[in-house]
Amino acid sequence: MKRDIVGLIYTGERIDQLRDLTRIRSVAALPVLGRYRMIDFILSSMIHSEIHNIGIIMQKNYHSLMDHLGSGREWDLHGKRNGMTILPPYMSRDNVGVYEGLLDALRSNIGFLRRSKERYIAVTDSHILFSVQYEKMLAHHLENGADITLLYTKDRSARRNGAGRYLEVDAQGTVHQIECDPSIPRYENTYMSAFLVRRELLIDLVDRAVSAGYHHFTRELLTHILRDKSYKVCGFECPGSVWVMDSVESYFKANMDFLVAENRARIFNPDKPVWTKLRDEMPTHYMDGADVSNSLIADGCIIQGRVENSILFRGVQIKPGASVKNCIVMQDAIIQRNVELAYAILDKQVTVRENTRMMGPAGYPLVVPKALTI
Amino acid sequence: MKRDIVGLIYTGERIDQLRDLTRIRSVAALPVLGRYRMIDFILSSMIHSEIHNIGIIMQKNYHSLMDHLGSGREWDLHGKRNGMTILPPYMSRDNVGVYEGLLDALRSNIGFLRRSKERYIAVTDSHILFSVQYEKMLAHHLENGADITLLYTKDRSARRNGAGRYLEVDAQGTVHQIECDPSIPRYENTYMSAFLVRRELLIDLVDRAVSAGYHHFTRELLTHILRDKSYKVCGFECPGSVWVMDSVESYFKANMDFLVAENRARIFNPDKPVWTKLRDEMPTHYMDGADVSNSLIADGCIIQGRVENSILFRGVQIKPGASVKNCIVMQDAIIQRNVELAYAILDKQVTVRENTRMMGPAGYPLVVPKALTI
Amino acid sequence: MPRKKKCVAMLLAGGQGSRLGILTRHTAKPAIPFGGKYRIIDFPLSNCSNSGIDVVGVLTQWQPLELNAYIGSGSPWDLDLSSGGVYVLPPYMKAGAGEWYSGTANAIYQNLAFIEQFNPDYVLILSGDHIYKMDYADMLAHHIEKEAAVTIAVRQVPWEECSRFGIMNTDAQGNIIEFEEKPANPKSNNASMGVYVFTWQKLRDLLISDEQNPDSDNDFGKNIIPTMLADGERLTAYSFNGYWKDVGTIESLWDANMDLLQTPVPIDLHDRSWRIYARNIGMPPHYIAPSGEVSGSLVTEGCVIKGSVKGSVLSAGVQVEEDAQVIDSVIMPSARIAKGAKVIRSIIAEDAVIESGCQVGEEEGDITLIGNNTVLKAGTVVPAGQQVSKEGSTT
Amino acid sequence: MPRKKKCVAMLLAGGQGSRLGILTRHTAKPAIPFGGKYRIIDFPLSNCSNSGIDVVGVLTQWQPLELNAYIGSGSPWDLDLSSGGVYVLPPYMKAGAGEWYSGTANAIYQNLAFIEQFNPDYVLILSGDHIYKMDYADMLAHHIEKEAAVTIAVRQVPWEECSRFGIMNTDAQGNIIEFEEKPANPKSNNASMGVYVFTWQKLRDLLISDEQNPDSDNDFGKNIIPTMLADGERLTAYSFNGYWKDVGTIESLWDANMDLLQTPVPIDLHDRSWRIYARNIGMPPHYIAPSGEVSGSLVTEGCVIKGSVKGSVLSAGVQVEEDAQVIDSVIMPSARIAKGAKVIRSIIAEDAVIESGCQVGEEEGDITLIGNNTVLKAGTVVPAGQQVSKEGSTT
Repeated sequence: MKRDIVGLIYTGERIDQLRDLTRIRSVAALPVLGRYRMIDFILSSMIHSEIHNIGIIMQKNYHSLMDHLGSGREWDLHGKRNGMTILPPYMSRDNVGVYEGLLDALRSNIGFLRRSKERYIAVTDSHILFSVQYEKMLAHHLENGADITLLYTKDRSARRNGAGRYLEVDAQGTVHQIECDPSIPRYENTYMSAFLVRRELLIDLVDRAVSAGYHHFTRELLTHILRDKSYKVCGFECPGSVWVMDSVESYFKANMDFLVAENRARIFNPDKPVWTKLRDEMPTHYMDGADVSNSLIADGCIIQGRVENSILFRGVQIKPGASVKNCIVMQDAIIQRNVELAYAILDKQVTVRENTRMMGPAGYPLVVPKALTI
Repeated sequence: MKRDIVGLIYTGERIDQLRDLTRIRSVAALPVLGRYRMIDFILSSMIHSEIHNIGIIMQKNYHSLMDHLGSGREWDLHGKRNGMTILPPYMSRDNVGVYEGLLDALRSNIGFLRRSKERYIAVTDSHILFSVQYEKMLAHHLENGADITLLYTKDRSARRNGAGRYLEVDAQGTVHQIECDPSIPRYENTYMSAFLVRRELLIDLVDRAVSAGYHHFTRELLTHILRDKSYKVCGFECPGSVWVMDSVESYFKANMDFLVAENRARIFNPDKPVWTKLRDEMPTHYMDGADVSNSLIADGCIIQGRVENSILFRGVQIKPGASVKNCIVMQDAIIQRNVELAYAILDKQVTVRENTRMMGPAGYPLVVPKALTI
Repeated sequence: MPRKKKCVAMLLAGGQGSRLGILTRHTAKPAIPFGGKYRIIDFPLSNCSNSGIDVVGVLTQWQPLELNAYIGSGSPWDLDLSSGGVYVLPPYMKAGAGEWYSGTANAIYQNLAFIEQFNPDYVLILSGDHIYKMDYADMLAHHIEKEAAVTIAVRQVPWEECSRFGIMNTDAQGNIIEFEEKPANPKSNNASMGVYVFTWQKLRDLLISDEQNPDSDNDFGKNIIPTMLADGERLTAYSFNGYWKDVGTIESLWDANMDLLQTPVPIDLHDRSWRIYARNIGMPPHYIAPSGEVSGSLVTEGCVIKGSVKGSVLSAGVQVEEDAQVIDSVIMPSARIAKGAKVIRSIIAEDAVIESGCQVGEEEGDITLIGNNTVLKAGTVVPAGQQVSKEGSTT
Repeated sequence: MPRKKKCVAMLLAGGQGSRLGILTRHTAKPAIPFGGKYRIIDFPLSNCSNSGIDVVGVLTQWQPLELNAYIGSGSPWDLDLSSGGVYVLPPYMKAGAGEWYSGTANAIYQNLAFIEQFNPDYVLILSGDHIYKMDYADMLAHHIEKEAAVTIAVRQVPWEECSRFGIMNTDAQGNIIEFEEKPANPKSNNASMGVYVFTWQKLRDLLISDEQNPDSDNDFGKNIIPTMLADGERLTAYSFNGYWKDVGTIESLWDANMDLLQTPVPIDLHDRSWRIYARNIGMPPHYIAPSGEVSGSLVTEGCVIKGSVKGSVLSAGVQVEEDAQVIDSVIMPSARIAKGAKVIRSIIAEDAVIESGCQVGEEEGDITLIGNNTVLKAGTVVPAGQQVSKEGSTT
């Protein structure tokens, strides 16, 4: 009940390897797991940690994200005192426009930081799917007398050669080193681009880093702090698995992971629902001829064909004789008769004409951009 | 109850003569009459005409407007089916960025026009304070078999030499001519930059005008239509008075007009409240020594001095011995002891130090920008 | 705060609905799950919202708790408004005394002050036990055009069923000239749907004088409408031809669910121009396991299907385990059908557990019903038409 | 839908509040206007919202209509939530029968099922007739730290007033060792504020057993707390030192309004860190005419002041006409004081009209009260302490 943390979500990441999936939307608005957007998991985690004042920093292509969030009502974030604050770019003359990095974004939105009343702030990117209890992270922060607490994971699936940030954390939980984009990571702790800090301290840090000419929070500011040991930086391990969405391949694999019950149980806790924008769809209709196996199916679909090892978003239609295997099919797609699809990701509102056959190589799925008819 | 009209509010006007008042905000967010912003009157008129789907086109400096509108809850515009849609610039790659005129803005937001379901659309600027019943405007539109109906006023206070648009309207209500920025207007009907049209027709018009290279709705597109008589254009007279906010002087005069009961009655109908963002202020406290005359006072003020012929916004403090005459004092201003002010407009959060004297010439008030201490 | 409204809707959410047996023992009828994602009350509430009627009073005195929680602030139906919205209205104490609602008209009478707050021109009276999509705005326009005192929605029913309904006999202009309650020998087959538009001033006066009549049952069908006919008021009929189904009995509730599986479907819930809204429960998409088999069925969020589902309607969070069979049945939220259990032509209510090897229902005969939170021990056999609740079983 | 909550608040909005005379004849006490912009219930609701408690049940059976309309979807207090919010809970029918709330504990007992929906660890019990600002989260933290079964908020009152209160005698650790209801010879001056935090499982069991005791009044003060003391449960006192004022009588209601005019003010409603929220009525700023004179007063939206106002609290939409005088009075929403009328030491209720030349109240003696919607004919003189309603006058 005690509301001590303000949340801040940065949605300005540019991840070229997500190709057409993020050309028209920010990663935060990337559709995942049949009915969600990436930001739903971050918002829901925050809400379940009693964080009710959340700022969302927008960069470009943020229409779908704004449309998704609406008035914030689905997350009970439409209050006048607390709630969701959309922080779009280009809003005032102080605003620098395109952010080179998180630090720029923080500087442009320093007013939000100042106006908030909470003592602590949790800042996170939006390209990692995870579930954390921020109140536990805060407890850890306080117990360790930390100035800054970084969230990290030991999940090996988050490691990348030549990319990512890795932390050297000692037995006491203190962070000593941060590696940026190493060709082979030395440390087993992958930094999750999320941290917790006293709000006033963050304001100070941003002010000073900007005068030093920095743009990047981790690469420049954090590295600098660790080097001169000016603050106590601790690490908090995110329990369980995390899913990093940094390429079409990792996006595909992450979604497919959720066909396994244990992975669903890691993220979907019946007592802590993941909220998302509603569509008021009716249940999915399995007509005669439907043959579905090992698949996650959202509401509003009409299924007359075969679906295997796949994820169908809301309102997808599978016509008789069609076969969809190892696919992710986003909302309102229409798969006409006798289509055969495998290893494909269909963005929203794609129509696949009768008798079409399309198969990607396993592990390197094809992407069909939004609203295309093929 | 029948909801046939979608509303579209353009807030991109640039009016240099409003000087510092609109440097940091759009005209739509201009504070007026003690507790409102210009857009409140437009939104409330629309709501009382059963228009519940309203798009708001933002241009630059729209932070204060977004902050004011919030989730739309104060106007009951937070629904999932109906409600308020914020249309900020730079949202997608189709977006042209800075709008040269309304036509550009319409083109960039053609998606909103297409997605709406209502048969008619009411489009309006945001720099005129007026009250109209759009359902009557629609009835007039239908009775006259009009393709486009323009809203105009005969209020002489809206006329400007060398500026504005004026309509030649015949006895049947048909518009034949439109004058743009005439040195002396020939016609007595001032066009109010608001019109009603079939939504599908507007989409067509915008599509075609853009291919013709037009940027300006009135000056180019409307003039062209009237010239070649391709559509039936009618006029609908806005009943009563209107207040055009196109300079500091007209802004000042408009506010002062509302010290007259008859003008208040023209805009404030107890059955049709004007909704605005709430501040949850307590009532204004008149302490001993308060001496207030012919003034409009919002809630949350603490008054210990003299106030005459003035308008105080929410949370203003007038300290003992201070005297405020013929002033507009926006929210949270603090007027310290023994200050003497006349003919001044104080923007939000201005502090006037003890013993300061400041007097503008009557009719040409001084403007003190936001958050200044003088 | 309340503002003048053209039309206010009053929904008679009713009494105990005992024809639904153990289903309504702990749940008000309007809160009963329907069609996998909905509750019965979603239909009239969504109809109101889609018709642009934004004040709805829900009159209830039986188990309002779940209904209260379900309606909440009214946001699922866009009815969380400052200038209106949805209000749950149980009876209340006045000047030291209070009384329960004695009849449909009395329920409205007891809430005169509620209605007066909105100073409406018209009042729409609805009942809460039918599945249908209807544009009340169109009915209201009809009422205004006809300058009627009351407009009654009517629907043609099969002649042999007339004796179950209030039958409206009209003249050529559509004016109602006679009303017969459940006639043995009907003169027409226009049945009242229990949906009325009243001119408020007329209704107000009628309710006040009806209340003063000690012989009245204070009921719309029995008292108010006959009085209006006798007084020579203008009563018009508004013909409705769409899908309309009573869900007041176990059989009809099961039937209406099964209707959603027909092709073509008699009531299209995919229709985006007239959505039926429902409160969302925040569950992930449903999962069909490799061993799962689903056909001719509706399945929704949170379900996990490892067995076989045929011709059935499954609500949120239902689990069908390996080798379980669900056939021609309605499974309500979070019920679990354990390994090897077989459910046929049955309704399994919320949170019930059918343990492994149970046999519920039969291919022929009446619908079988397992009540809320009932745990059916492994191997139990429940024959057709039986009802089992956690308190025990009845037939 | 309901979700597990750490703490749920139950607000006893109570019965008729007859000590407020004609003010509560048509209005529930919590809906009575206070301080120009508020209703009494705004204080506990805002306290809940500011304390982060987002489920509030409002238990009422007397005139709930205005309260219902006032609370609406709960949005003024940020309580229009899907996962919680504010619920008005009148008594309801169960299994064919229904009963009114017989006591404070019975009111909670009748809503056990409501509370259980949220599976709370703690329940906060509030009453709806005090003006105060209090952080219930702090009290809850105290309760958790002390591992108490119940924590009772207490406040020191003047010794001579102890006989009007329930007095809590504590040991050095702050544990309550004795409870005296309205003692003639009090041992301490710690009065119970009627604000309790209970560990839910304890309270639940107590309510169930109290209900089975036919001799019990089912009241917290008379039955539940004494039983807990007798059972040796841990009861702790939570000391509150802020402003706290009962507004259960005409005098105290007037008094509490006047408190807002003091310097320094004993309860600061300008405080932005602890706002008191209220439903807004959408009126323009108030207007002071050249002939108007206002000092030592609170004036709010929609007022038009052409006469003289001194030492008074004016609610929204009040009109004071030329040469009218309002002195040391409380004027409730939309009342009109016509030309030349004089109102002194009085409460003028909502929508009342004091016609020209009337004299209401006197400089000395009891507070005079003019009821809702009452029109006082021109020239009427109403002496001190009299109450005039539209139905007639009483003293």
